[in-house]
Amino acid sequence: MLTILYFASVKEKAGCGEETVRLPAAVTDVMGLVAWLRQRGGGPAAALTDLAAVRVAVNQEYARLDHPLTGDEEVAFFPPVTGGAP
Amino acid sequence: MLTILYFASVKEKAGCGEETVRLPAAVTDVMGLVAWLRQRGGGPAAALTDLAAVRVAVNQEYARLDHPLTGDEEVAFFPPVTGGAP
Amino acid sequence: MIRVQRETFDVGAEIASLCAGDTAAGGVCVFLGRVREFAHGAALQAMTLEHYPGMTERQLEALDAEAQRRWLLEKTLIIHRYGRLLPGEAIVLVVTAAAHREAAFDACRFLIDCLKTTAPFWKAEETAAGSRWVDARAADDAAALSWQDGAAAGGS
Amino acid sequence: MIRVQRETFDVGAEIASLCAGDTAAGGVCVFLGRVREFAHGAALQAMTLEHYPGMTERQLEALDAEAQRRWLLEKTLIIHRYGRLLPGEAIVLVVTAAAHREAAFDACRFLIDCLKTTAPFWKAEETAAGSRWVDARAADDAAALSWQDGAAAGGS
Repeated sequence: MLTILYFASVKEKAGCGEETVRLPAAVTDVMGLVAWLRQRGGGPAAALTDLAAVRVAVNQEYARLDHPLTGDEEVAFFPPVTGGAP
Repeated sequence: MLTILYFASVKEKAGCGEETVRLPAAVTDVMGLVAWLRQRGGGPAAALTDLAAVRVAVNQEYARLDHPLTGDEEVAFFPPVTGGAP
Repeated sequence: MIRVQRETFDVGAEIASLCAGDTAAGGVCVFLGRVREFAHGAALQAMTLEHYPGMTERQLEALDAEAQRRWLLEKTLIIHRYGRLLPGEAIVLVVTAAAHREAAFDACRFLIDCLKTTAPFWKAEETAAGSRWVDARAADDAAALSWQDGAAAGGS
Repeated sequence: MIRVQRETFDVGAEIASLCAGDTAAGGVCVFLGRVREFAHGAALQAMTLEHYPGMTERQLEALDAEAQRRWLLEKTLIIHRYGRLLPGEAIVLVVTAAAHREAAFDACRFLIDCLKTTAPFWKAEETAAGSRWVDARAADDAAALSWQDGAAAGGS
């Protein structure tokens, strides 16, 4: 099973912070997952409309859209980070 | 009266930390004072042999050798400073 | 050493404990980030920091390791808070201790610059107008980028 | 604010007191200089700092004013000790607080770099071989020079 996490403004748009899905066999990378979530509709589809404002991590490491997925990863979508101090 | 201060290694060579002198009329700047102290001999003369390793302050501000003196200043001679931290 | 925590920290105690018994670190550089009251024009009532538990620790550990690889450091410490914070409260602490001050300064600035663009924290600011997520600063990206080629000093 | 004193200082208390009630300073940069045990090969037993009372305060005040002129700073603090210090003891503390971290870092580094080449302090190191005056470091002159043309960042 694949765990999907959403954080901050992406979480607000997605309407949930975490979901677990069985990855369709046709989905083999992050871009495929995004396409599938967009097609599925709802909050997550809206949250992933503008990918320019979304960062991706796979298993808690930053990842690109062509990062391969086997179906048992932890994938996180979130906006550019704003921690630290002024 | 002119107050002359010596610090750190310059003080050790001079053999004293402070002296008060009446400036000869012919002495009109720091270089003249140095020349007069060298001619006078003793510890201060030895301390001022190598001016490359000596810094000068007049009335507690860094000064050059051509800084004018009227005879009632505080003149300090000391090595390059080494405060602060590593 | 890194820590991610909700509670505040005692800056003096952290520095003292890091340096206790150390006689090799001649230079200690500290950066303390605090919540400002007037962040973007409006008076801030509070700030809430959300983070990604697990990934945050990994990213901070990786930055810490990278700093130790780049500079000869005696000690390092990164503490980052999350949760709801009030104006004047501490957000983040970075301490680097090295034989000489140059390494301490460079490593401290590297850590805070890169932390800001890689550690998964997000700020929401509460003002009279409500709560809104803070956008990432382009200047922060530039500061972090300036370290990419092994640059010795951070962005201007 | 500047202080020249024989007694030690409490780093945490100084930072806390400087920042107390301040909600404008988002970034606080601190540099703490300490006595190292192995300074030039031999084990150091103690270090004695001589200074030029009066001129020291003037030089530190001038540096402080110059930093305030160059950067928008909320608070500044320079404390420098003199007298006999043991390995691990604090020598100097520089604290700069600004709205953003860039100004805090730059001003802090400017102050310690320039302090090292202009404030009239001289170190004598005591080892088993006796006491000797420390020579000025060429690297310190270079670091201070790097600030002369209004450069934004210190030497490497």
